[in-house]
Amino acid sequence: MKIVNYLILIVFGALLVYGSAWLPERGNPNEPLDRELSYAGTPGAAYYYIKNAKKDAYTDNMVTVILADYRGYDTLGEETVIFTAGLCCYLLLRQRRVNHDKKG
Amino acid sequence: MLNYTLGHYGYWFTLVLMMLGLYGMLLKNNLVKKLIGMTIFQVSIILFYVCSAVKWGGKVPVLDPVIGAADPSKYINPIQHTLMLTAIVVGVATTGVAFALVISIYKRYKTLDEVVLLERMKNDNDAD
Amino acid sequence: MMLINFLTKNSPVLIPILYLSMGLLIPVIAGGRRHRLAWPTIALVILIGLSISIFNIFAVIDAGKPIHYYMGEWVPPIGIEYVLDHLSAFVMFVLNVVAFLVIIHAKDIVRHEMPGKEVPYYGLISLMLAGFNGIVVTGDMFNLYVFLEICSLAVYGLIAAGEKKSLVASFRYLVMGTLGACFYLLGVGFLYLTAGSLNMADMKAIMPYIYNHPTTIIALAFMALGMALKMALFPLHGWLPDSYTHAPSTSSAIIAPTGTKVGSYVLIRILFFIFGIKFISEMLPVAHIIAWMGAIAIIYGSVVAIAQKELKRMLAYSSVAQVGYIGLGIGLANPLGLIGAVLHILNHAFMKACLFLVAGNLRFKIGHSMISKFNHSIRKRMPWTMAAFTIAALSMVGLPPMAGFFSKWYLVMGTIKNSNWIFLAVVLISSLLNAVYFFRVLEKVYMKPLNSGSPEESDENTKPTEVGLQMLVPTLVLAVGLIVIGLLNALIVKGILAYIVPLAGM
Amino acid sequence: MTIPETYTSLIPLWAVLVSLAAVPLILISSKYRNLRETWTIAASIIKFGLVLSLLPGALANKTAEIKILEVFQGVDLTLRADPFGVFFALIASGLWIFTSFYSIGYVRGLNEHKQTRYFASFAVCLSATIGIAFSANLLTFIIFYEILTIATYPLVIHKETREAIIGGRKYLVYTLTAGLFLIAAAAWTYQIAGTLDFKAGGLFSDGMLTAKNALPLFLLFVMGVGVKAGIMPLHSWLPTAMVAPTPVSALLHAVAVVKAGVFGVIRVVGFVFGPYLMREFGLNNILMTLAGITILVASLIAMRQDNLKRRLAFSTVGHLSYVVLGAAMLTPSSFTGGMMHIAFHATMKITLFFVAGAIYVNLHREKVSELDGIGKVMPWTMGAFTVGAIGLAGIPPINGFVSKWYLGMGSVELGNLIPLAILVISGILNIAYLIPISYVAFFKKGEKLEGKGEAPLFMVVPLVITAILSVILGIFPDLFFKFYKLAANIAVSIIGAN
Amino acid sequence: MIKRDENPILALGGRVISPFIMLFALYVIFHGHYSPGGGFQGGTMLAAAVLLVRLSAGSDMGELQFKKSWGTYLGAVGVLIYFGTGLVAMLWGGNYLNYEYLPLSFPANENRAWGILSIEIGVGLAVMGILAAIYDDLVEGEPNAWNA
Repeated sequence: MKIVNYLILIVFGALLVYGSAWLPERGNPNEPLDRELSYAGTPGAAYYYIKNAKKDAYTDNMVTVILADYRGYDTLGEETVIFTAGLCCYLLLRQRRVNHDKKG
Repeated sequence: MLNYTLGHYGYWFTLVLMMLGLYGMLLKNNLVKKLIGMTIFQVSIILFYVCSAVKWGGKVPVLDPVIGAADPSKYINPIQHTLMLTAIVVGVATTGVAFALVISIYKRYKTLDEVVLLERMKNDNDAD
Repeated sequence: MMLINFLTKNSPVLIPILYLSMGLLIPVIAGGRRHRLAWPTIALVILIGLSISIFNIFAVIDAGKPIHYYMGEWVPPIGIEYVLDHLSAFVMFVLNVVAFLVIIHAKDIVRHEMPGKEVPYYGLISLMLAGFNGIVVTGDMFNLYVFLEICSLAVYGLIAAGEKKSLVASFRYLVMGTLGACFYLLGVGFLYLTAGSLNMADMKAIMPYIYNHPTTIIALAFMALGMALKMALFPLHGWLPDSYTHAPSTSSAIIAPTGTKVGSYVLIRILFFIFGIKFISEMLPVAHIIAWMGAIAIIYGSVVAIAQKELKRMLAYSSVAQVGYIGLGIGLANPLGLIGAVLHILNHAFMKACLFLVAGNLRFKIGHSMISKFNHSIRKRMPWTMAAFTIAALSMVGLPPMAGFFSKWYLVMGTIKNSNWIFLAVVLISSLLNAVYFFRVLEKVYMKPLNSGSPEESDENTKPTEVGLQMLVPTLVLAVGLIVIGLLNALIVKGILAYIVPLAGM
Repeated sequence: MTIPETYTSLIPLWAVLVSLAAVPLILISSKYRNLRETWTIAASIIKFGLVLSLLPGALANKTAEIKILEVFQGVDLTLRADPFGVFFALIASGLWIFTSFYSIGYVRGLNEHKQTRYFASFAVCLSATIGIAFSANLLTFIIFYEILTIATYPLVIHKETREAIIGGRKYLVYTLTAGLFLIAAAAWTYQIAGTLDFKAGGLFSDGMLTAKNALPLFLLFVMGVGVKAGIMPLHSWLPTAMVAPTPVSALLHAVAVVKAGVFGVIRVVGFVFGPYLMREFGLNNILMTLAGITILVASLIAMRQDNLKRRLAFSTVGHLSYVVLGAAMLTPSSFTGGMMHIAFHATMKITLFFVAGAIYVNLHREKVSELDGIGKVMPWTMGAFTVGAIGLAGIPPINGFVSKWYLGMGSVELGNLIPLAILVISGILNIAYLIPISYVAFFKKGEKLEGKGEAPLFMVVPLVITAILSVILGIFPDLFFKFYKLAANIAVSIIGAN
Repeated sequence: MIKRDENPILALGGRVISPFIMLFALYVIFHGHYSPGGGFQGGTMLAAAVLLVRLSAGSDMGELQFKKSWGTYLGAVGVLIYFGTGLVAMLWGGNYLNYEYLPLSFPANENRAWGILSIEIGVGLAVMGILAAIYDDLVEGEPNAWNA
């Protein structure tokens, strides 16, 4: 079993190295993820965000704008994720808290 | 070649981290060590995203009145940061649930070592 | 009228945010000593969700083309979009109808198995459904990851609430599931760095330009791997049997039909709607690999299921086999196979829900579900439950006119169309194996034990002690639904599934 | 013959549904035996009447058809009462009436357990059989075929002894496998031909089949329908399934199930492949060889069986292959003979099974070696047995002679006398393993028979009637059900089609 | 958990520092528009402030600051603020989460700014409440934990 796990590990590493060798260069502003238009001519998201964040949402911090507005639905989703975690702990660990519930 | 190295060394570090995390997940017997491996794996992916956001000479993605928004290449890519804020919280939540499980497992079986755990689970008279 | 306008405008987003908000509200509404309110709330909510999903199906059929919904009116790839096409509407309907029936069934059994835990339990169920529906309807790869995590976390909790061993099972599932989700995220990262977009349709458009790029292949490998983990395709199924066996009856009854199905749905999305059929057959033969894994899973799951002594564990292994059917259908990568796979998503959801509800009834009334302890007194005590079990079992074996036959029929047609005789043989043999392990149970239940001579023995506890109507009706509805689906399958295929094929680019 | 024409009518649907509708009634009234049996009888008589009402249309080559709903793109769940279907449905539903009466006598004579389940499954089996007879395309055929398989299972294991369960498992494995082969064959046919509708003379149009895929497809079909038809390598479930109660063996293993198998063979030969393709690819020789071997080997095995019902079972195997042989010879007379043999063998063999059951109920004897002298106490029963035995041997004036005659003529038409030889030899073998029974029954001295009388009336009357029926049909084969005319029409419609 | 006995310095220090951490957390939340920061960061710091008192001064002291039973409710309220903002936008005729349609009398982009602010507050509350609740659940029933 150990052997299998080691094999999985090695294969995984080989895949990663192979894939990362062809990744776009970091720091080069002309890579596809920073371009104004993608290959297919659709607008590049990052470019658009940097250009229009202030104009759209009257806010300097682009990350905030993306987080809360452009991709706000993701944020709602992971609010729910952490709430789910809370409920899981509630379900797993909490004994009856009737007395607290009376208070709170 | 130098450019290539400069452009990729960040990835390589994250790859090493990923291997470490996966090693912990696959080959450790202790449940908590498994969890540590899991967390390392998640964090390494987060780093992988974030380190791909850099632009040489770019600023943090907060609008600087001096520079203005005319030239996006002056700011580093904000998307990865946003995504990873989400991913961080997801990782935190997963870890929380995992520790809840580990704690209740420990309360029930008084061990965290997988081998011992399997031994003690044999005594359970669950449907099986 | 205004309501109709509101619905037509926002129909795609309504179901996820409904479940999402109710997952938050149930602990507030039913907190403390008001915990009796939890069940009515969740039942009402899922009823609303079900009706909206039916509305969605008709909306899509009317539109005849995918309905796009832009979050915050940011046109993708700037913003996140929801896509309601025939496939997603169909799968959403399946999820909601099964969830509704199971929840109706759940009331007493949850109170009986988890006293005092109803509130977080039903809250988690609502959140899980939010996650499932969000995954199904989203058109954005990262958003999919977020909702994947929502439903995964909820499922870990739901499983861990079960009997003793459920904790360890749930922990294993958590590690494997997180691994799968991380693989998916990594794949998305590679794809994003290569193409610079996160939107599925956008990615489909960009795909020709990055066709030969090695990172694209790696991305596909990682995403498919992650999803195979989530849907428990053969070598990666290790987490499934324990989880389904030790989980509470309601959890396994609601997760077994929906969880793996959502995984396979996402696999369909990735393979056909992001990378496209050309890529997955030329650059990296993912389709072929998945088909083979599915074939092996069918045989393996069925054979192991024969050896099981416990009903729920047997059903879990048969789930592995059934997921294999779906994988096989996807991997065939031809219209018939795809239709067969999607139809099997519906059929298997109904069958497995029905069977797990039967197991729940048995545990509720008899206190165990060990096959070795079954005898014909069970039939005398719970005739209707056993009737439902019989129908579902025959459907699993794939006997007409039950539903199971027709998805199998489509798969057979698909294999023959690819003239792949091995897969044909696998599909045919598997239904024999299913027959073996289901008739093993049926014989025990319907016949008096061989050694006991007189027919009058064991008249202790042979008076009918059938479960209450609230638990009986959903079981029977699912059983009858199997026959109805089987007879109307052509209607379903013509009305909905036929539109999927062109969408998938076949 | 007149031009075939089709008209829509609900009668086939009702004919299928009537016994299905009887099932809930039977289940409800499980407490009151008489009421329960009334439902069975009523259903059987109504069913027979409905089928009979289709006979004139079939004779005038008018086909009643009803499309129920679409189950697959371009394939409807369709019931079509074409002459062949009516022919088969007549036999099945007609003999169900006798069997119902007989069953009542049987189960009450032995006061069997779970009689309700017994009668309910029986009714389902009948509707499945009629469905098979009236199914207009392969998919419908498969659906009813599988339903028949499952509905028969409770009857086979009815005794719930160990051997019953073993037999039931064997039966399930064989028939389910057959169903799977049939499914594969049908799917492949659809891929090739794009349709599944039965068509006299074959549903493949020219050039669809090539030598490459014709043989495997045909073998799939043979394995699919051949199991129920008891073709030799695939027959071994049939004797094992004889643990079932005698009425079940009588109807299902002399009429419904196995005849559904040979019915399927003829459907495949005449309505899927068609004589032309059969000859072109030499498939008929394969089938003929299989059938010939089956006939001879089965008769030889039958001689060595001491259990009466097992002996009859093997004789059934042999006689089923008469039909297959007739289909394989692909000449008008052989087809006619084969189809008539479906009907005539049914009447004769059901008589023999009834007799076996009567002996079992009356004297609790199953072994051939125990039958000495019982003819004196049960004259009617053994008389009927003798009639059936003579008929199976193919001696006039019993109807077995007629069908065998046409088969022989077919082999002459074919210009190939081997089938004729096979028929003659098997006739002799039939004499050898059946006539001695009636001999010892009548002319040997039996022991422990004092005080024993005739079997209950419920059982004697049906078996005498069936025996008389076989005699009448032997003298006037075309008397009231026009079996000969129907068979000839069908044969012409198949062979004459090209 | 390791057995410890009451340590006045720790307890006092924690109780003194905690409010200032909260103050800074609020700054981080509300200033997230103009500088790195925002809901998560602020919410995490709020939770840290709460947990600091829990850890240093014991759970019963923590109860005085932030009741155990509040956590889940606060989390629900926080997420519901977020959810409600989107819902109001939807009911006022926009798509879900389209803050332009919030019933405020500002130009569109300022509307969006206010919407962002409200959901950042919601996120902060949610993170704070849930993290506190998770902590309470994790230490619940620990033999020597400081939850009295």
